[in-house]
Amino acid sequence: MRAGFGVEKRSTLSWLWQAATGVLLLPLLALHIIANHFVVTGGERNFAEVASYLGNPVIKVLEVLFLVVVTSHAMLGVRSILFDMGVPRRSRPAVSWAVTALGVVTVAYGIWLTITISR
Amino acid sequence: MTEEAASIDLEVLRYRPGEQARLENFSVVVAAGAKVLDALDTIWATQDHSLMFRRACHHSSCGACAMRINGRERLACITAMADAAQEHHPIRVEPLHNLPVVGDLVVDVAGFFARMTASDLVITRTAEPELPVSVDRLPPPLRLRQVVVAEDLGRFTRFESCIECGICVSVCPSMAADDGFLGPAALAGIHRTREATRDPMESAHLLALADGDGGVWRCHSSFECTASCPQAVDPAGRIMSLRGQIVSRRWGRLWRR
Amino acid sequence: MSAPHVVVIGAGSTGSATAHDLALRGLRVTVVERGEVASGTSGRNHCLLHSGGRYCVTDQESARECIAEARILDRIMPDILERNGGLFVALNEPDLAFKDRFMEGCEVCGIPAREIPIQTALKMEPFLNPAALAAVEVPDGVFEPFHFCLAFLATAKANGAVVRTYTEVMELVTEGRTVTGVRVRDYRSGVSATIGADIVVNAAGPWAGKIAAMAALAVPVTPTPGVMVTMDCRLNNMVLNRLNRPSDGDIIVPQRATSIIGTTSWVVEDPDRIPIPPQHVAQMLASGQELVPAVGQVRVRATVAVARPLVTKAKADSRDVSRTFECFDHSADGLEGLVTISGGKTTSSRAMAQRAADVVCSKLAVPAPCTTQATPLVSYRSFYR
Amino acid sequence: MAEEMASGRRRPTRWLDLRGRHEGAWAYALNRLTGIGLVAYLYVHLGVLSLLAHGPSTWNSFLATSKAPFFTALDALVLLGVLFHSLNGIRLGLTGVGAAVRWHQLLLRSLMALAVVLFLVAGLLWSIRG
Repeated sequence: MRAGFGVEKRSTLSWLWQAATGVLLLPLLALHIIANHFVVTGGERNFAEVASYLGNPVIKVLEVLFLVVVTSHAMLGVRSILFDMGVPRRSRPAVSWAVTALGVVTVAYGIWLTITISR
Repeated sequence: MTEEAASIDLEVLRYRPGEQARLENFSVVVAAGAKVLDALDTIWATQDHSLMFRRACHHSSCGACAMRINGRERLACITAMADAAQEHHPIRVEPLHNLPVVGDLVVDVAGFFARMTASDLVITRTAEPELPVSVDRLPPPLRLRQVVVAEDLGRFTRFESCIECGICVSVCPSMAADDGFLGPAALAGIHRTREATRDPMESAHLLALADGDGGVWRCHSSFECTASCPQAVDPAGRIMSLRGQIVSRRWGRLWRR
Repeated sequence: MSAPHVVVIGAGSTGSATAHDLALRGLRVTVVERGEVASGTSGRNHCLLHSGGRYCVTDQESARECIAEARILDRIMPDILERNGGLFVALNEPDLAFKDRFMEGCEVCGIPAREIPIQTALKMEPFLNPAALAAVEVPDGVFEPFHFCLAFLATAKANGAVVRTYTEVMELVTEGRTVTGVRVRDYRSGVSATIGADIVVNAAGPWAGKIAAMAALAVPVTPTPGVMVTMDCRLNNMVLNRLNRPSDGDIIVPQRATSIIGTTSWVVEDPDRIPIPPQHVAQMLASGQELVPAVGQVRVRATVAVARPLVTKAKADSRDVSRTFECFDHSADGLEGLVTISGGKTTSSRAMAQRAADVVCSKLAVPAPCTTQATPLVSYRSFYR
Repeated sequence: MAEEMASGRRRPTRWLDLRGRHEGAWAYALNRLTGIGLVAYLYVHLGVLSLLAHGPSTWNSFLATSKAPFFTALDALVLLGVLFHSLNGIRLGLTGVGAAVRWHQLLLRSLMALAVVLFLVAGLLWSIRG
C-alpha cells in the first residue's frame, strides 16, 4: 500500500457500463423518439395507436430494452453525481444499492405499464 | 509599452485558518515586463512581510508559485503584470483550489505530493528523441533543425516536464468533488512511469492503481488539466491513454479465459 | 540529557544542507525561514551543477571543491540531477588559445575533460553556433534548486529536525556576550516567540550581514546580484560554456523546457530590492546568441536578478572575489553562540554544511563525525507531510 | 468558506463554477445538468404514461392539452438536452477509451454543430408534419 491509495475497484466497471449503455441508447432512443413523436400525425399517438404500436412483439421487446438501458444509464449517472457530491466512501455501497433498487422498481413499473396497455 | 515603471493595483486574498478570507488591495510600482511574482515579491519586501506565498525559481521550473490570477490557474513567475492588468482591474490573486490553504496564497501540497509519490514518478528520465515541451513553441525553422537531434541521444537524461505545481489539481472538476481521486498529475505520472519502467511488477501495480477506485474512471473528461498545464504535460491525454491500456488488457483477459 | 539544540537561520541550500548535517549528527535542529523553502537566493539559481571546469584556470581551489562535491551529490541525490555534461566552446582565436590552459587546469584539478570533434559537438547540440572552432566536454550537470533544498530538508525532518517556514528572525536573543536563541515572528499565526538555542547558525546567504548586524557584528558578505535570462524553450541538451575566463553572459544552462543564459555581476546594498538593469538583459541575449544563434529567434520567458552572497576578501572587483565559502565563529568577535556560514555556491553547499557543522559540533563538544557524503537523501516529496 | 479553505475540503458544487474555465469544463457541466434534467424528465414521462393505464378517454383528453405551446416548448427543451447529452456522450465514449483524444476540441465543436443541425431538422419536421 503506497501513500494510502488503494487499488480496490468497487466502482470502476461503472464507467464502462455507462459507456456501453450510452452506445446502445443512441439507436434505441432515436427509434423511440422517431417512432413515437415524428412518424405520427400530431406528434403523439392516441390510445389506440399506442396499443397497436406496443402490440407488435418486436417493438415491445425493443421498448422494454430501451427502458432497461435508459434506466441503468440514468441510475449510473445519478450514482456518479452523488459520489462526486461527497458521499463518504463507506456509504457508497448503500448508495449503489439504493439506486439499483430504484432502477429495478422503475423498470418493473415500466414493464407493468407496457403489459397493461398492450393487453 | 514604455520602459517606464508603472503603479499597478492588485487585490490579494488574505487568509489565516480560523479567520474570514478577505481581499486586500495593494498598489505596487513595477518595471515594464515585470511578472505577477515580481509584484508579490515587491509587496512583500516593501509593504508586508506577513504576506504568505510560495516562490523559488522565478523561471517556471520549480512549480512553487502556482496560483489563481484573475480566476485562472497560472504560474505567477511567467504571468506578465501588463497582461494580467488588462484582463481585470485590480489584478486578483488567490490560492489554488482543491488544496488546503495554509495562509494567504500558500496551499498545503502534502496530499498532492503523496499522490505523486504513489505514481512513482522520478523527475529524471532518459531523453526522448526530441527536446521536450519546447517542441511546440519552437518557431518552424528551428523545429526543422530539431529533427537532427533524434539520433544518438540515448545517453542524455531530462527532468520530467511535470513541475508538480498543482495547477491541474486546482482546475480539475473531479478533484473538486472527490478527495479520493488521484488527480491529473499523479495519473499522468503513472502513465510516464509505465512508459519508462522495465519492471513488469511495477507496471502492473501502477495499472491496477490507475484502474482502482481513485483512478482514471473518476475523470470526467473536461480536459481542463491539459488546457491549463503550463508545461504541456497533457494529463488528460495520458489519462485517456491509460484507459485505453486498461480496456485492452481487460478485453484480452476476457478472451483468454 | 537531551541533545544540544541548534537554530539554523535560512532554508536556502546552505541552511538546508546544514540542518541535514546537524540532524544526522544527532543534534536537535530547528530551521527558521521567513518565506518558502528556497525563496531567496537559492531558488533563483542558475541551476548549474559545477564540474569545476568554469574555475579550473582562474580558481583551482573552487574547481577541486566543485568536482568533489558534484560526485558526492551524484551519489546522494541521483534522482534529481541531470548529468548530461557540459561543453566549453571556442568561438574565436583567443578562446582557442585558452584551450591548452583549460585542459591543463582540468587535469590539475582532476576534472575529466576531453576535446571532441566539432562535428560531434554540433550533433549533440544542434543549436550550437556552427562557426564554433573547438569543444571540450566536461561532467557539468543541472539540478532544480527548489527540489535540491527540499531533499536536504526532507531528510533533516526524517531525522527529527523541525522546519518553520514563514517565520522571520526579528532579533538575536543574548545573555551577556552569548547568543541564547532567536526572537521570531511566525507569520502563519502572527505570534512572536523566542526559540532557545545552544548555538545559532546564520545561513541567511546575502542577508547574513543583516542577521549579524542584530548582534552589532559585521560579516564580510557582499550581496552581489547577477542577471539571468530564461528563454521560452530549451535550446541545449548540455550546459554550454564559452571556453575562456568566466565573464558575463558566457554560459547557457538548460533547465526542463528552458535555457537560462547567465550572468552578470554587480554589488547592491539591499538584497531584497534588486532592479533588473535592462542593459544587462540585452547583454545576456547578445552574448547568448554568440554561443547559440537561435537565442535570437525565441522569446524570453523570464528575467531574474538575485544576489549571491560573496565573501569578500581584500580585492574590490566582484568577479575576482573567491567563490569559496567562509565559516565565521563569532567567538572571535567576542560573541559566543553564533556561527555564520556564507559564500560558496549551491554545488558546494554540502561541503559548506560540513564545515559549519564541524564548527558547531566542536563548540558543543559533540564528537559525531560528518556522514553526509555517504547518506542518500530521501525524496523531496516527503518534505511536505 | 474559511473552514473549507483550511481543510481543503471539496466543494461539491465547484464543477458549476465555470469562471476562467475552458470549453471542456462547460461541456462537462452541461452534460451533468442535462443528465439531471433527463433523469427528472424520465420520471415525469413515466408518470404521464401512467395515464394510459386509466384508459383511452383519460389519455386522449391529455393529448388535447399537450398541444399547448408550453408543452411544445418543453418538448423542444427536452430534445435539446437529449441531443447535447447524446452527442457529447459520443465524444466522451471515444476519448474515454483513448480514441480521438488529440482532436477532442474539434470533435466537441463538430458534434455541437451536428446537434444544432439535428435540432433544426427536427423543428422543420415537426412544423411540416402538421
